[in-house]
Amino acid sequence: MSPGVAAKSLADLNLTTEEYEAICDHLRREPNNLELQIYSVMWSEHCSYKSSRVHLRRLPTRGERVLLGPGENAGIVDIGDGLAAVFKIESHNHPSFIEPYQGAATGVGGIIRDIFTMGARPIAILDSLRFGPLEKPQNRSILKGVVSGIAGYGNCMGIPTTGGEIMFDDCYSFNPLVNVLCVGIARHGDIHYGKASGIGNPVIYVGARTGRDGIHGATMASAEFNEDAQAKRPNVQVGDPFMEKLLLEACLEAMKKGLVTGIQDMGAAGLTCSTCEMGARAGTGIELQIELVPLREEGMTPTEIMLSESQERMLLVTERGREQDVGAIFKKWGLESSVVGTVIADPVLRIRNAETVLAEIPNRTLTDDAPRYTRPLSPPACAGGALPSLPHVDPRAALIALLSAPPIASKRWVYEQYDHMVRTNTLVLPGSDATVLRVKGTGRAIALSVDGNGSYTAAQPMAGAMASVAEAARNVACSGARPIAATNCLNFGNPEKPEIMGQFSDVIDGIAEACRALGVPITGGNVSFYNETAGKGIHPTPVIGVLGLLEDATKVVDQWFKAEGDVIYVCGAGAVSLGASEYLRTVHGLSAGVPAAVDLKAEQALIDLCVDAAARGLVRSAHDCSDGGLAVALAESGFAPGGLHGVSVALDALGSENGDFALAAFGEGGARVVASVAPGDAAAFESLAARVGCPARKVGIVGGNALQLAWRGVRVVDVAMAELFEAWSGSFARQLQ
Amino acid sequence: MTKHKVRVIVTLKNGVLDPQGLAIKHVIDSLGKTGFEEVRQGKMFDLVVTAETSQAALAAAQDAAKTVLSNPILETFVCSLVS
Amino acid sequence: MTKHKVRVIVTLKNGVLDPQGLAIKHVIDSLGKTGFEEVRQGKMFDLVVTAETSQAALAAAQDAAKTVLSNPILETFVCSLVS
Amino acid sequence: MKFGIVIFPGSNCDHDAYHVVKHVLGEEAVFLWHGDRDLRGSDCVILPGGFAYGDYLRCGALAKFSPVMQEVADFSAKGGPVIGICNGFQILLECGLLDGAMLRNASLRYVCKHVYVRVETDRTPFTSIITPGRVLKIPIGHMEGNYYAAADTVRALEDEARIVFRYTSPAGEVDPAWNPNGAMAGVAGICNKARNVVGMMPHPERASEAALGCEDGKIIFTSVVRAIAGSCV
Ligand SMILES: Nc1ncnc2c1ncn2[C@@H]1O[C@H](COP(=O)(O)OP(=O)(O)O)[C@@H](O)[C@H]1O
Ligand SMILES: [Mg+2]
Repeated sequence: MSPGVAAKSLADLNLTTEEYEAICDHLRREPNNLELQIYSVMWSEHCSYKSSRVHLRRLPTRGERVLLGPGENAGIVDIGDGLAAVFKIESHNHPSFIEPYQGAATGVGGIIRDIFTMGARPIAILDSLRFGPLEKPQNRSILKGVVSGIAGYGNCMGIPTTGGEIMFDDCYSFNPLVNVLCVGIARHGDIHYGKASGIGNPVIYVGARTGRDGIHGATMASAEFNEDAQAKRPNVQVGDPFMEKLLLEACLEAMKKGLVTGIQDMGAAGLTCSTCEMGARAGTGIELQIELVPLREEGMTPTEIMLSESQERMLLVTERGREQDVGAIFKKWGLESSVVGTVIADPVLRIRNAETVLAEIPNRTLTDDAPRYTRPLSPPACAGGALPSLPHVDPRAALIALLSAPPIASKRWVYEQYDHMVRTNTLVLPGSDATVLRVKGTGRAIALSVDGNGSYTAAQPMAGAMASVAEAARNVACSGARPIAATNCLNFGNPEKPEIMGQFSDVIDGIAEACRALGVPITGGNVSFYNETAGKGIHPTPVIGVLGLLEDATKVVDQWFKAEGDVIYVCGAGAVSLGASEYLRTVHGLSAGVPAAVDLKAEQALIDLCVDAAARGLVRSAHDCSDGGLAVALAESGFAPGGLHGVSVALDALGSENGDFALAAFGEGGARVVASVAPGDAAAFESLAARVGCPARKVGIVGGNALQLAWRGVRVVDVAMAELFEAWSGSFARQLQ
Repeated sequence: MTKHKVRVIVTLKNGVLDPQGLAIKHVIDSLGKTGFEEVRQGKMFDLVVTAETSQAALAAAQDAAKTVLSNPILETFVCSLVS
Repeated sequence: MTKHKVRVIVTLKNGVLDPQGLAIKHVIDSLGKTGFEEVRQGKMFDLVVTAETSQAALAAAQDAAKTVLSNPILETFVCSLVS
Repeated sequence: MKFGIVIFPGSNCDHDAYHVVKHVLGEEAVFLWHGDRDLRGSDCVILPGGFAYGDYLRCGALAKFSPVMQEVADFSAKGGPVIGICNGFQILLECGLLDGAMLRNASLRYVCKHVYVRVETDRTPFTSIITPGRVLKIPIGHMEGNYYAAADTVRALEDEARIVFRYTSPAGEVDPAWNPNGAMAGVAGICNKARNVVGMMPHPERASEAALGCEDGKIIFTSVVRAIAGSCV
């Protein structure tokens, strides 16, 4: 090692001595400072996936509808009529802890760019959030900042935020999670890739000027936080959704006019990442004239320019001679565009200042050939342990407590801050299991849901991961859409700890198995490690987004009961458990036990039933049972936007002979859906259920003003729907005051 | 105890992007008004504070500016007494 | 031609409700900070203007403040040269 | 008839308005670029919702300087029907084509939801076929919809029946509990003295198709089609 590069400065760059030696091997010389900095960001966990890549390979990524799997900016699936859905989920956890508003806002901005980079028009956003308990003022202010940041950015862009989820646990107090999914629609022929093709073609920089924001953001996302997290604050990026809106319109217009050969946004590691990746993907190189990069601040060094994570910037390649045409489109939208480099035959990233070469790096050594580690892993200890015997609680009080618990209570306070109707495609407004968006110009619709359950995954990583895939797919199926593909965001602690890698590996296996069984290949995703502050980590939290296709948009189903006298069925099978349940946590203050095993065969049969029954118009509503179990699902089905519907249900009909009432009413797990069916369709519905091999038990009827649950012939719960609704609907806002 | 008026000016730190300022400058330029080199937007708060002395009022305002009115990650502030 | 710095302060007219100011006062109160009688929020713009004289720069700023930066229905403004 | 829909940088309900005019009503629709001084022969101009110029400075404040707004002003001065929806309403206020200003919602939060508005007058092209008193369910989506005007302005609006829409309960009662943003006098929409320029915060284009759960907004577009057809005969 050169005397100039002390071990200390390597540590500051998050590089090991071995990695430094590998860099020297790649370059066949010692790197200069700029080169070393470039390696440092590109080999950071965030950019290189060095700890996760060996595991991610186990995920299923192929399927008949998959047009493009992981590797590009987003995944692409065929949705018929020559159209494709382009979608992906991303995390912005660390920045959102440091500055909740801007962190969340720029997270939204980043994932939107990933979608329109591919030539797709973004049509919806979903957000999956994790916070510490609302009792702590700091958690409340993080939540408020994050929600208004998402709203501030998405609303201004005119992209509706139509769904999401929010869960709470103390492990997220110093490490909130902000995962955002964006989906767009493109014609097959209009899809664009991040490739620098065509030797001699100009490389054009568009969008905001480069400032000192977010330098080393990727490195920050690749290390644990400690008390001096505050000291890292100068890294904070500020989002400009107005600029991004212009960029979106201008880029789509340039693509439509055939002016774009390759295009990529500047996300983590900014200009560095986009220049080396675009070259590496095309087998070419890029020569960048650093003095041509538009700057916002004076006196920026080449390193600062290369590492800046200023937002709202894109890099594109056009054919030689079309620079003016590109410039004219961006000018029309009030944006600057500057030629900053050229595509070259040498497979390198070459950075020059006028005639001087400042850096020259074989680009694949920054991307595909970056280090990958098979980190030591230890099998996760089964955290949950056995369930203690639980004291008796008043079932009515338990139900009310559950309905007002933050994870279950209505999220209206949140989604009313999001414009969820712009673009006029939202067929099912937020509040139901899945969001459903029509695809204008076709008779179809797509449905999406994001789900994850850190408590389950902490207790049993593999089963927890499978449950998340199953829940997301089930939510989508409830709307009548057939699940066709998935994306995933894997939020974990420090991968250098064997127990964390053990969790990670198990979670991958769980996702892989469930995705395979349910026919939803993974088309993309994101890994966020180092979600630890002062050595304390979060629950392993995989978040799964599933996308479904509804062939006939007029057949869409939502979760709300529609009419008095409709027959209520509990459909599906599979074990139910109080382990790691919301009931245990909210009512008994315990986190113990393990979640129910996931029966993927039963899940598939249930999906078939939901989708087929919707297609035939046999179901009036379908709502999956998840947090809080069957009793909560029944109540939620009754909270219809047009007015409350009571229900009267006998839980014994479920055949849970050897359990007790709490298990039947509040147990979680199992492939279960509450469906309501018009009396005249009951016979047809039952025979369809028999045909697809999915149990469907008639448990009661819709009607009255109360929720009534009977158990062994006794009416155990009888409470006015209005009272339940009050507990559920106002709770979130009350707790945030 | 008397009432004192304190003005708090909150500005973005140097180097922090000011999208609003940029958009406003752009419009001023496009109206043909020349000479505007830079526009940066900040916030202003007028506080009426009851305190024994003007110095105490200023100190109270400074405290509010630090804890409530500004975001130390992005902004800095200055407080001054107004007669 | 030299560069001059002008600060524009835009305030809500008396009598115009200031929901943000009220909410901020509420937060300050709820933190147990006492003595805050009133909080009103305004806007501040720092302009860098190139002009022959500082008076010309001030006039240019005044013009921008009147036509662009403030809304006469709600707001009034004051411009001042900053050294 | 031909609707012209203005695109400002940052408009984002432009395509939604276009969709309703063209595909739901079956009328002709053209986009009008903010930088052009050309209304392309439009019979009615729509200033759509969104965040023109990012809503930076104040909502609508920067959009008023767009060249197209001079044309819109001339068109309206000649009696041409103009409707500003949400951000479009804010722009009309900033331009002075309508009276008043917008403050931030009383909740200080952006709010997107369905609200109820009572139609107060049929003496505008956009309400020409609606019986006054009828309650429409239409969504809103804004951060600054808290209508403000000096007391004498509000009095004039009342006296001249220039409040076109007012937030009410589903039964049509004025009730602060059903006012989503704190707007003075429950104002959800107003018109100018000549009654041909209307601004409204709710989004009728989001409530014009059964598939979206609500069609109450469509009658606002149908009204102007009828009004123009009538004035041509
Ligand atoms: N952060 C959020 N953003 C937008 N919508 C949300 C958010 N959190 C919850 N919702 C909406 O509230 C409803 C209930 O959410 P949740 O209880 O997580 O549903 P489920 O248990 O069926 O997954 C869903 O329609 C969901 O999309
Ligand atoms: Mg659900």
